[in-house]
Amino acid sequence: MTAEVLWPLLGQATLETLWMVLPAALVAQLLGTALGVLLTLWRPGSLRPNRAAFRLLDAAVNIGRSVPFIILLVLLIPVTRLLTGTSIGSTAAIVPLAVAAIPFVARLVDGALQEVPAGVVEAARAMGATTAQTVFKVLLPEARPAVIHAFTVMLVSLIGSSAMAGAIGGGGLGDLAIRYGYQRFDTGVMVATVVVLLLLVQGMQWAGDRASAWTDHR
Amino acid sequence: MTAEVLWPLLGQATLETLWMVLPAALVAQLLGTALGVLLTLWRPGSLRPNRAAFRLLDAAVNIGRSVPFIILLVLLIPVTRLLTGTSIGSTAAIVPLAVAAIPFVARLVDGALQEVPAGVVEAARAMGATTAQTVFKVLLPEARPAVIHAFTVMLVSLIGSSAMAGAIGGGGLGDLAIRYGYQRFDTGVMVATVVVLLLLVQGMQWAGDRASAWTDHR
Amino acid sequence: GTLRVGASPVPHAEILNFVKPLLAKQGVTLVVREFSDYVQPNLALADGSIDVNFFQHAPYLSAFQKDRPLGIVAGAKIHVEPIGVYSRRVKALRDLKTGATIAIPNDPSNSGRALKLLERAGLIRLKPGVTTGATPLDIVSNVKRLKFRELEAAQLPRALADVDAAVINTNYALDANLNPLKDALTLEDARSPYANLLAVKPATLKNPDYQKLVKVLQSAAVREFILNTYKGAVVPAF
Amino acid sequence: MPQFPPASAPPALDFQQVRKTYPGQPQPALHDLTLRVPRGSRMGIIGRSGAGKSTLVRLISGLDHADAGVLLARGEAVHGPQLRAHQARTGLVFQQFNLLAQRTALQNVALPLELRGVPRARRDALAREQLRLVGLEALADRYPAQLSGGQKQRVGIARALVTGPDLLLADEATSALDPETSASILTLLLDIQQERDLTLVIVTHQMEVVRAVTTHVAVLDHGTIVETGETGTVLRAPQHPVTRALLGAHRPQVPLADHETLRHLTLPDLNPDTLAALARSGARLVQAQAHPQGVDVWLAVSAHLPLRLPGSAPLAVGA
Amino acid sequence: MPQFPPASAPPALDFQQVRKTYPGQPQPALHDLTLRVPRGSRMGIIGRSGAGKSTLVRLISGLDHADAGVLLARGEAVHGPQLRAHQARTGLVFQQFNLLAQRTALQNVALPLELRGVPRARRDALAREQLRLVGLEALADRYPAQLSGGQKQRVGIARALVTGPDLLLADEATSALDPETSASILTLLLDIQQERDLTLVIVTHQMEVVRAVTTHVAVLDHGTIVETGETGTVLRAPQHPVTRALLGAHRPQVPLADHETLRHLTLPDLNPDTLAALARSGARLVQAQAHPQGVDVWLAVSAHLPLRLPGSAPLAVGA
Ligand SMILES: Nc1ncnc2c1ncn2[C@@H]1O[C@H](COP(=O)(O)OP(=O)(O)OP(=O)(O)O)[C@@H](O)[C@H]1O
Ligand SMILES: Nc1ncnc2c1ncn2[C@@H]1O[C@H](COP(=O)(O)OP(=O)(O)OP(=O)(O)O)[C@@H](O)[C@H]1O
Ligand code: MET
Ligand SMILES: [Mg+2]
Ligand SMILES: [Mg+2]
Repeated sequence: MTAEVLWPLLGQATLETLWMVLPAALVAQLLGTALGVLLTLWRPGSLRPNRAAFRLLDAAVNIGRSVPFIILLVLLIPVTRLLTGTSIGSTAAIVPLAVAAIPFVARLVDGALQEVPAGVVEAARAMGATTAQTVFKVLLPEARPAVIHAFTVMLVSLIGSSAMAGAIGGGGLGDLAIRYGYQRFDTGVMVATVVVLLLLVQGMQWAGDRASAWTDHR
Repeated sequence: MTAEVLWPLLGQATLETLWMVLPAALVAQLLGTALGVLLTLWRPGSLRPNRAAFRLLDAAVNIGRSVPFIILLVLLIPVTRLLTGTSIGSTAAIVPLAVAAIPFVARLVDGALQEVPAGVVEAARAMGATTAQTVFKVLLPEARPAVIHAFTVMLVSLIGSSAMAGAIGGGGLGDLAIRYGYQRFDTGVMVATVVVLLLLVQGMQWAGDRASAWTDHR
Repeated sequence: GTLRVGASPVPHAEILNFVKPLLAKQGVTLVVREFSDYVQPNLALADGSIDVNFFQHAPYLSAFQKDRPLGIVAGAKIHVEPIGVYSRRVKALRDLKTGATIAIPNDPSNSGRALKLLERAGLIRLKPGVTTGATPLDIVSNVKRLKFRELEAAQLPRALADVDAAVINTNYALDANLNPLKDALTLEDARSPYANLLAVKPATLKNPDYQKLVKVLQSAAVREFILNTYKGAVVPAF
Repeated sequence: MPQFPPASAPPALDFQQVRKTYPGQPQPALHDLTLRVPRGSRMGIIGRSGAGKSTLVRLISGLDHADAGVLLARGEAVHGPQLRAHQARTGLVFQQFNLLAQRTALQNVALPLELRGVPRARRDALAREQLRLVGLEALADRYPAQLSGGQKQRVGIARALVTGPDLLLADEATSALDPETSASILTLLLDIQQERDLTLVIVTHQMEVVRAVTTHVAVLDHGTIVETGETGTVLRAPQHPVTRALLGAHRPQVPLADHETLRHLTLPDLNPDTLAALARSGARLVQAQAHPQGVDVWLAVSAHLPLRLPGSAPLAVGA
Repeated sequence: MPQFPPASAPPALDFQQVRKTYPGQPQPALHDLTLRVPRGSRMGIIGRSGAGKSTLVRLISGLDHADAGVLLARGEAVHGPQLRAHQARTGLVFQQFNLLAQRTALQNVALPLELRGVPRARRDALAREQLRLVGLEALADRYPAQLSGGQKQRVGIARALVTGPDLLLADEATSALDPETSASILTLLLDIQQERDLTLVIVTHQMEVVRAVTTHVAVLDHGTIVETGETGTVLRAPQHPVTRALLGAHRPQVPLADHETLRHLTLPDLNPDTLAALARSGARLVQAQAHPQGVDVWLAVSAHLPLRLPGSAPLAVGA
């Protein structure tokens, strides 16, 4: 493939990837953090132990993580259509990508929150903080560097998953690499695409690491 | 599909999944932890700051995480053939699965190590601990619950990725769900497979959480 | 008017992009949507996200309709992508040893198609009545006790070194620098039932825009485009 | 065990037969613990390392639950629906500070106000003022990792005081402070207590602090109160061996002549008359410590000299 | 600034014009710091909260580097290839303990031995013995989260002592301990020092500890040494206002009559003669504290009474 054809293709695929991944990441981070917080709160021996609720949520998160992405994609079609008006294209891909990332974020955030020293949570409790205040004023802010790290990990993983959005015509860099590099044996396109992917990932990882370090005052 | 056909298929697929995922997970955990430790050690301002080495490793990890799995699979064929004698089948799938998981583990372990309180690392340094001793006697043991959590997250993610090993005839549960449930609309097989996947994931998550909690003495 | 067509990237989308300007002159705007999957384009067609899809052949469509009746019908046939058997270890199919391993595609359309080809070559016999969509489970006679490995179609050329023979779609064979005419041990013939077609909902058949699309796709210009571009890996079916 | 006279208002704190066992431990950390802290008193809790002092504080602040017995704060139970209101009126200085690492000193001190919904400008002003009182005005925007041990401890004190609690629990709140800073913090506490109706519970191993600040003292040992009473009474005539040991650790480390032994007594005063009598007795004075209830005196006496002092009844001789 | 006489062997520690500024801080935490710690001495470091004491300890233990100046331990630089050997011979008790949360008390104490490759059985035996010496034998298998503040501190002390260092840095190592336990730990340190050639650097804000334990004292203020010398000399005649303030914070908190003022002096002894003289002077004695170098005395004197005591030259009046 010649450069004149390749460049616009790469440009468009990059936009598609960003268009799919960034909104999905934001949504997943919000909802995944919420679920991660609930996992932490409900875990036996934690702030608001609730064995039944914990088991249910834990299982739900596991279901989310067990279903292969392509199947999730099909199962979600009604939801996707409801939310985006269509079941195909980059915009539609946002929904399954976000849904797949939510349980992943939930696990990572749950892990991050468990690293917050027990003493500061006790300090908040002794001040009479409500559970919501403990979460928003203490747990999440104190875990901020780890939560940002989790966000970065998820964002990069989403870029990986977004390659599969080609199945519903989502396009994007991963799909480009698969279509040309894998299916059509066009090593040039593959290498070019992987290089762009790498630059993207490198940039995101760098920004994530910086944000995590800058906001860490320990 | 009738139950008599389904059961053996499910049984075999489960074995294939375990056969692919478990060795890959072990290898990835070992090598990924090693890389995660190096990331932590070489990071500017850390124990053995080395900007050049850090950048190189950071980029390598990012490359590993940028390349779509299916392309990694192709790129690794020579290595896979070298290690397993063939490029197809469940055994061959272990290699790309492990390689894909290594940078993932590296990121998670890097994150986990950064949560170890600076004070205990200083305690080791003040005792004259070598870097290796600091890593093996202090950093890793103190981060143990978080590292186990990372292992669990990776293991479950690997089960997800292993669905794509169907591309090289690796089989497994994910591939079964995709081929029968997704491509042939056999909802029965799909549901059965996803249930088995869920049980597997549930079991692994449970074991991981237990191991993490049991070994945590904070 | 506007016609939204879902298509596989190669060759379908490329052919569609070739006719796009021709249709524009007739007042039809063609919107091409590429899918790298064989399930979604039918679902998208059924739910009205697209008006036409162009990626499958008749046996696939009928199998799909049987599994998942969506009220999709076959429209015009456009081209065939013949499939063939390749090997690095033997020069002819009869040289295959007992217990040899044959790699075949793992998707529902191509796996049955590959088995059919092997049946026609006399290597195996399939359950009577099974036409398309056959799986290795449908093999009733396998004298050489051949072993089958189902791989993703695009993976087959890459795995050629690890198996005794592989059934490979021509497009992948070409892209992997195999020459179907020289290297294939056997190749589907031109009368293949596996012609790729336009699929639509019944009402669309009477849509004048659709009819214009069919007319252009089955034109001499397209025939020439296909022959020149794909050099035998894709054969016009009109 | 001496009990304080019942006041008309309920006591600030009332422990009745409280027991607390940590999970997996064979011995309870607290048991048979009965104690009243009168409103407006300054209760010192002393005891050996591991006696259960911090555990006691944890129970009062609602961070842990008693396994048995009753614990009332201001007449109400320290759990259930009243807990949060109790906590909102209680300030707690942790032995290990427990500052939020991702908040500046100012933001740490402002946190309890933030939890009460005090608007930003006001809570910053209050927190800044409180930091000023503990001498950390200039370090308001530092993060805990950038503070020295004593500075962290003072942030913890400011955080406990900023909401104007009526009950302050201070778990070794001046242990990381130099004597000068420590004295100024204690003066601050006393000033605050003078201004409003504040009950102080001070866990400390600094006997000077007990003497200088507390009105009452309770001695914990192996999880139970072995002695309690007004500070003067307890210090003047400690009954329990542990109390004597804790106070007697102040036994001066001085070289003695062979014929000398060290004796401890408490005198009302060391005015010229008493000094003259001491001089006549032939004893050497090695340590004296005045406190509101009198003067603790350590003498080196020749074993063969009889010791008679004006106004000293049979001598209370320590350790 | 007084300097100790040069010994034949290099001093245990030698600071020359050391400066250390924390990143992003306008003021250095230490500057112009010159100090010698003679081998085998017991150096007390005192200073107000935030003066730079822990920073000094961090530099000695090689956890931070000086920005300028020279820091020698046993005559060798504290960085580069010698650093590890220096650290292996140096014990450090952290102000905030820094125990490993995932190791038991025993495993924490055994860690430095483990780093030296001492075989399992031997290091466990040594660690257990060390725990016994700090009174924690029974808690060997507890994790730090299951220990009280003072228990954690003692694990930290045991960990610093277990390798038999020839230099021990103790950063407020007894601050979380009750007086009795504290005294027994200090006795332990003195015993160890008697047995072998150990140099002690003790950061403390407990003036009793300075008095009872140290041979030398250095006073840090705002990052620099403002006074240093033998403990007796400094305590008897503190020169710098900060030293006086730190010592004078022991100024007794007693009610005074209107005409009275509090005066501080140090006497060689309070024998019957001195007591009689005091009695004659008409002063009231409110505090006296004997130490190896004499007795610190606080008197309440009537402003209009002239104060003359035998053997007291012009009075060194504190605060
Ligand atoms: N989480 C825990 N699990 C088990 N035992 C504990 C726990 N916390 C404290 N203990 C034990 O309970 C006893 C009382 O501890 P506490 O912290 O109340 O002592 P303390 O009087 O505050 O001591 P210190 O003066 O050393 O701070 C100690 O023996 C301690 O080892
Ligand atoms: N990491 C840091 N970043 C910035 N400033 C710091 C840092 N650590 C300490 N400081 C500052 O340096 C000064 C000296 O701190 P240091 O910890 O040495 O005091 P200290 O004498 O040990 O006090 P304390 O008796 O309270 O423990 C203090 O003003 C402190 O705020
Ligand atoms: N283009 C494919 C072929 O001709 C069609 C497969 S049917 C989904 O092989
Ligand atoms: Mg305590
Ligand atoms: Mg300090």
